[in-house]
Amino acid sequence: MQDRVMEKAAALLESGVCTRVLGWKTGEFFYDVTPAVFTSAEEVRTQMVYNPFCGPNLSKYLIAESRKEGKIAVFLKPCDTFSFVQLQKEHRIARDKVYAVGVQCDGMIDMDSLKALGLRGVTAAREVGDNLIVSTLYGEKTVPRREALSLRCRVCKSKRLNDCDEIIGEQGGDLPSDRFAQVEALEAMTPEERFAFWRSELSKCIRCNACRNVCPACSCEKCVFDNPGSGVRNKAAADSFEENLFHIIRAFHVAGRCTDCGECSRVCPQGIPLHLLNRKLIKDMNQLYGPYQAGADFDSKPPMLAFTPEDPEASIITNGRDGQ
Amino acid sequence: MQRIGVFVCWCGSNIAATVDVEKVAQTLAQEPGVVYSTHYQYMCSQAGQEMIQNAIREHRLTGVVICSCSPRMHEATFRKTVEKAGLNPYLLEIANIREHCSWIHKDKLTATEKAVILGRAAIAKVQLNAPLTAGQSPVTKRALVIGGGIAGIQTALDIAEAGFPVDIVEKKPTIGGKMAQIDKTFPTLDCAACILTPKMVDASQNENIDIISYAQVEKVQGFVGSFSVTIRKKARYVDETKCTGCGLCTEKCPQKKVPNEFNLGLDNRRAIYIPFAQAVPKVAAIDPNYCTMLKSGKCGVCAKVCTAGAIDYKQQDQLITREYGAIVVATGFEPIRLDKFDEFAYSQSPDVVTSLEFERLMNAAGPTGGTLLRPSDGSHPHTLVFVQCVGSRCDGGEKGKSYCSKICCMYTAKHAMLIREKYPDTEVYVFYIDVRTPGKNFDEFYRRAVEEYGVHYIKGMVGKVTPQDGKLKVQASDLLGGRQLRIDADMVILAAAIEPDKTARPLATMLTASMDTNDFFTEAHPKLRPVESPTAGIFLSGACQGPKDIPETVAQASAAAAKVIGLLVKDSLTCSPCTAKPDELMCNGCSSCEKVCPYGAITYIDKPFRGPNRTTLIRRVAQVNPAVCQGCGACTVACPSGAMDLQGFSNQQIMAEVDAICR
Amino acid sequence: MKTWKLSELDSLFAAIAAAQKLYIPADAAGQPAFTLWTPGLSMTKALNTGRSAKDLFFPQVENLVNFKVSGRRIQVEPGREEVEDFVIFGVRACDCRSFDILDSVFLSDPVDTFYADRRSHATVMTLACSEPEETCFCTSLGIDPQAPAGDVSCWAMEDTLYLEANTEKGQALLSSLPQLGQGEKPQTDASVFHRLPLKDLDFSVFGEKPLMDWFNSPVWDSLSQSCLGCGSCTFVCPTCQCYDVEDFDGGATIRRFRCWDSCMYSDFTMMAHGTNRPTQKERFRQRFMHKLVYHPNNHAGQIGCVGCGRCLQKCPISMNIVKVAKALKEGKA
Amino acid sequence: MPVNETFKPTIVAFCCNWCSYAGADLSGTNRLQYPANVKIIRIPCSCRLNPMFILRAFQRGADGVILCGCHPGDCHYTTGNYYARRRMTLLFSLLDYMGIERGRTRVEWVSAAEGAKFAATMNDFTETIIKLGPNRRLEDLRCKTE
Amino acid sequence: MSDWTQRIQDISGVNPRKCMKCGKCTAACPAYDRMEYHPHQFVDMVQSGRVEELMASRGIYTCLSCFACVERCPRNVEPAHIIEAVRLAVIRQQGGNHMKPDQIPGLLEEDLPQQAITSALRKYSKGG
Repeated sequence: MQDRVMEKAAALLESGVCTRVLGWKTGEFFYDVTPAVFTSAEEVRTQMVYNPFCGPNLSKYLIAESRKEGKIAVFLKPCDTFSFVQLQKEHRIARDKVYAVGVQCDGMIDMDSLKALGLRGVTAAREVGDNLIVSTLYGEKTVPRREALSLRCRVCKSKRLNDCDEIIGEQGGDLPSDRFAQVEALEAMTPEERFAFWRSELSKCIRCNACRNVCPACSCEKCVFDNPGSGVRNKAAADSFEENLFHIIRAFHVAGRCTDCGECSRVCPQGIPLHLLNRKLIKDMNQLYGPYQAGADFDSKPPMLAFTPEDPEASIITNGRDGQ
Repeated sequence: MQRIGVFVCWCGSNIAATVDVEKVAQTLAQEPGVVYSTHYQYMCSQAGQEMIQNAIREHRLTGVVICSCSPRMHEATFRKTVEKAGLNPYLLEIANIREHCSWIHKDKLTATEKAVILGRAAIAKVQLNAPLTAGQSPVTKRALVIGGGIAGIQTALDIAEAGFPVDIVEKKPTIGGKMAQIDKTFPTLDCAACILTPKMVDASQNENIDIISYAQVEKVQGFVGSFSVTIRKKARYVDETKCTGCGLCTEKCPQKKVPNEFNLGLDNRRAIYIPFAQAVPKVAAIDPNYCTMLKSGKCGVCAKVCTAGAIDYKQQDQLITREYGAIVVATGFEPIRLDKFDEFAYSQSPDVVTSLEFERLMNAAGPTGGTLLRPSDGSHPHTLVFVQCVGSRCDGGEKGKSYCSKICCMYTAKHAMLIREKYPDTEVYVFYIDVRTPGKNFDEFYRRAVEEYGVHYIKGMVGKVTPQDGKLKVQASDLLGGRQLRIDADMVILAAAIEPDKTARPLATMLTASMDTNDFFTEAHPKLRPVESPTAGIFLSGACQGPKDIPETVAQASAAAAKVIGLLVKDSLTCSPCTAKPDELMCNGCSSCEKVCPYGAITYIDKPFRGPNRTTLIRRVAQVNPAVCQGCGACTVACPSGAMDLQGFSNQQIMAEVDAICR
Repeated sequence: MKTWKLSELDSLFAAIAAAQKLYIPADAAGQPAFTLWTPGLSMTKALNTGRSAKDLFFPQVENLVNFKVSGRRIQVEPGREEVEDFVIFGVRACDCRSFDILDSVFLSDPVDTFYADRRSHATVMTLACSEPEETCFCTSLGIDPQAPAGDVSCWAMEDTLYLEANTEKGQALLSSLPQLGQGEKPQTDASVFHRLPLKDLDFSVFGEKPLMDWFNSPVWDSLSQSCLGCGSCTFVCPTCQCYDVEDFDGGATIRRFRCWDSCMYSDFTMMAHGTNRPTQKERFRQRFMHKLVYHPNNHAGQIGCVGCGRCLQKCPISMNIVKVAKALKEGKA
Repeated sequence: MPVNETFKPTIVAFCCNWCSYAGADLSGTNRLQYPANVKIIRIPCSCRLNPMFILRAFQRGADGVILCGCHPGDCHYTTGNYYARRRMTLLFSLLDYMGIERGRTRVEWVSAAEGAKFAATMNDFTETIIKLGPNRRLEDLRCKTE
Repeated sequence: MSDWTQRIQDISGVNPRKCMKCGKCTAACPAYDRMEYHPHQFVDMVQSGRVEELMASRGIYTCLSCFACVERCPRNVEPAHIIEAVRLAVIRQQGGNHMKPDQIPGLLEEDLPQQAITSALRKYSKGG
């Protein structure tokens, strides 16, 4: 796949289909890939990389890149294409300035998963069949590939490549996914347990804004939390309330727009499972207002911007769904 | 720094009995920004208002808080008061310490404490109030009436009479609508054509009225006072300016087998036709679905016989775009399709007809020349059965319409009477569930049908109609008599429910006018604003808003016209300044706000902004039209970036109130 | 050398905590962090904490002064928290070096009394490394991870913790623990440190060329192009020391506090006219120029980085000081 | 949980201008009593209520927040309360998910004619909040008066 | 509301109050002549609590369950379901079963559709 992606990138530049290519660049190690724009086939051949560590979702970069002169080609994994479509729905990307190449994805591997397997000082990894052979400072170790998958990829919702001009590999479809299992587990807890869970998680927040800045749905010109005029601006959570406030409002602002790409949890330096907030709202919206997947198409109306006269009342929450 | 004045009203003893007004005034005087605080017996009195005005001048107040009754009571009064003293009327806030405090609490201490907090919230809000100026938007002095039935004609005539130009858009080749198809009208039994056609002629001759027939609205832009409407005028293949309406072509056209829609398919017309003799405009039209010339290029008879040279086979659809200040919807109704009512054998026997078909069968200009003949064999019918509520008053959904169609009881009485009058040898049965006759002279009319004309009114329904041996076997129940009836009828006439015209739904979308679940247009208020749509500048006339008979339709048509005239006489409209306002620097152009706006007040433009390092960025940003925005605030919450705010109820203002209350 | 049985670390912690507060690196909701020791709390298995040890001297949010409001009266009250003596155990050599860098900023004139207060009340117990991560490069910055500084240096070897006091404060702490044993520390094995992939980074080049050469390097454009502008690197960095001073109006009390700021933020040092670093390129450049060039220029060649590797692990797009330093040196990204 | 007799909760009621604020006025006109803890903030429509305002109220010391608007189908602006209903349902669900007590927030539709319902609602809501006790899970200690 | 009315409602799932007394059910009923009470009257009697009279009537057994009334009713009142419920109420009140499963083999005939037997069993035996 690596070769096909790089060949395609070089060919697109050489044939003049695009003037720039947005992809991933090699790093110090095999895993620390950085999103980058390449302008020549030469650059592509020497620096571009496509491997199972290319987790970062490139869609959001297109907001700025599609405003520039010339056409940019971009490589998108299935989950990235949902963000790509959603951003177009919000008029944030100029589609005619983008050449989208969808890349079949078998799930991305992530260092957090390797570390969770107890691996330390990881210096290299290669895929052999269904296994991953990992070299570390302390010797070589073989782990099953599926155990090295990033958490979000283990509950992948769809392998479908949306709105691509071209596809490398095979087009996929929606998958049965038990991505709401964790949400359900939390729902099954008592309010006290849930409160304790979220306090312990959110109290880790350092308000680095990585979740917000990486989020394709958080594409505001200026976030309300950065805007002194909004009345809620704050730079650091000076009280536990502000830890809650930031994450509640953020979840709410992306409700119906979040494609569940999982970038927020991937980038959190403090390991907070932020996707569980967004997924809760996705689950609620699906249940209360009918199935909806942000970024799956261009026509459907986001549930927060729609209604039916028969919608359930808020009392189903405040009175308790289970009649508590 | 703000200079705020606080005025606490006693409202006689209404407030003062439970709230220590003096203490409230004293406590609020300590609030930051307050430079003057006082109390008085009746703030709304002449003396009280003068007190406020003097304080504004003497203390150079920048904001006024009045602690008194509900703002719903006197906000307008006090706004005028402060405006007269030179203060912007929107620099006023009212703390409701009567309805929300003194009247609901008995304990003076508690009530006083609460009054102070409510006052504090108002002070906190007024600190952030900005002077607002009501905007003005110009009014295009021309109205559009969509639909050329009696409702549309009446509305247009009334508007035109008042001196304003008005266009009627009619989808058929002639105006006239359903009323043109009706024979006689209840409760007077005068001829429908005799009262309608003069109005049609009036409309065509009125200098202020432009009839755009055979046309449909294609696009609506703009807002109250300045709509821009694109109308598609369909090709009729006849030059309207040349055609004299002589009708020669319609006699010579060799294509004779075209179902005549004016007679509901009970007879045929030619491929080139004039819908009926009194059509306005009296201009022929070619039906492209049947014209041999248009379909195969062979024929051209009509062009040969036309002495005026009006035939133009190459005519194209024409798009007309015009500006209007107001739009009246008069799209009317249609009888429902009866395919779901097999039991009445409508699709099995030509002798089972709808009431509207029956109108044509009784009409002197109809297919039978006004002689009542059975459609199947042209014989004279002796026994006629009327069935009421066919598809009306059902349980909704599959069964039929949930509403009462309102007009059927009366027109059925009319039909029954007309038959009995003209053909005394007939037996006429009317099967009814209820007979509903509220209306001037309506019940008297119905009673005449029973008492003078001997119509058999039977409480009960028809269960089944079976065509057999040239008769219609009607099985029905007489509930009051407690017997099952089996009648061998010659004709069965069904009072089909009526529903809004099919074109209404897409039109409502274009107009951003709301509809109910039955596709009737919703009125702005069911009682107090029955002829206006909630969308400003859109008015409702006739059955598009709900089932109506002719007198009601005409009344509503004139009412809508009066509303339109009231709008068009203004040179400009004053809009409430409490509207949404986007901060372009924050706006992402994501369209969330636009999607929740019930008024279509939000549009987007691409606008250049200064980027970093002397660059220019083109960004899509929201624009709110203050003339259309009604200030609900739905957009402000839909906006994730907080770019959209509501003037007069801004985020900061509401949060300041929250802070003050929770402090 | 003093000794303690590793299997009985708990009782050592208890002994220290009997006299003063003790912070140890422990897992909190799955994330290793310096945590106030309470009975039962055990050390993390991770090499280092997610956030650095600087938090204990320079917390993310710190109250400075309070204004009490009643009606139109405002009363100013100090908002400073009383600092008591405390001990930090398990500081790695890299983080320990970061204190020197922070000291050079906060303790030079004018002295930051809030920081100084905490520093003076703290006893730092470091812990030598034996199992580095691939992202570690402190050795490139002249730090010996097997011989950490601090008031007390510790080594965990086999079943024993070896402790050595380096300062009077350290001495005082150890002598307050009469239960300590005595023993000889075995030889440490440095072989793994020689295998570290980033052991040969060269930071000396940044002193060799004029400042403006680095500033005007063509590599900044491509290095910064994918930076998200988040503050992860600055907030996990043990040497980042920028803060902002803000007011919070809580109704009855207005609090003036300082909180960490990040030069990566678009509103960093925002002024009435706007910001003087209008794009992410300038902000990105500022951060790395500060670490690699400005700080050493102002502080006798001391590089503003300790090689802890946190930014390598935490950056959402894997851009970090190692990549920047290499690219600058090579003159191409 | 024992009911705290001395606990005087702060309750913020956001009322839409057209129905519920008028309903509250009517309840005053009819001299129907409800606790003084309830303070009303007038907003043009229930759809104006930003979730931020609710959180703000809790931050500043509210123990309960209630939104009142026109009955579904009766919105002065035709559709506002439908949006408000979805927003509040999801917000309340999220708060519940985070362990905040369910009863602290509520939506109630009160028409301009339902003065009695307004008073009854406020009485009932206040009672619920008193039972729940002071808001501890969404408080901001900096806003507490010592 | 009388107990009987409620019980019939519960069994049939039909709300007789939806009836607008149009009589279309009766007009459509093929068994009219053999009935003492007619479909619209069933509905009315249930609504007004005259269920016992209805239960005592033979007319309820002349209903063919042809469902013409259900089909024709504009209000979805479903008189046939009401009648069915009254018949069930009679059976339940008597306590006995008019038909038992062991009778079935004897009833099996080639000409008789099995469905009729199943339906009869359901109708004439006391439900669980």
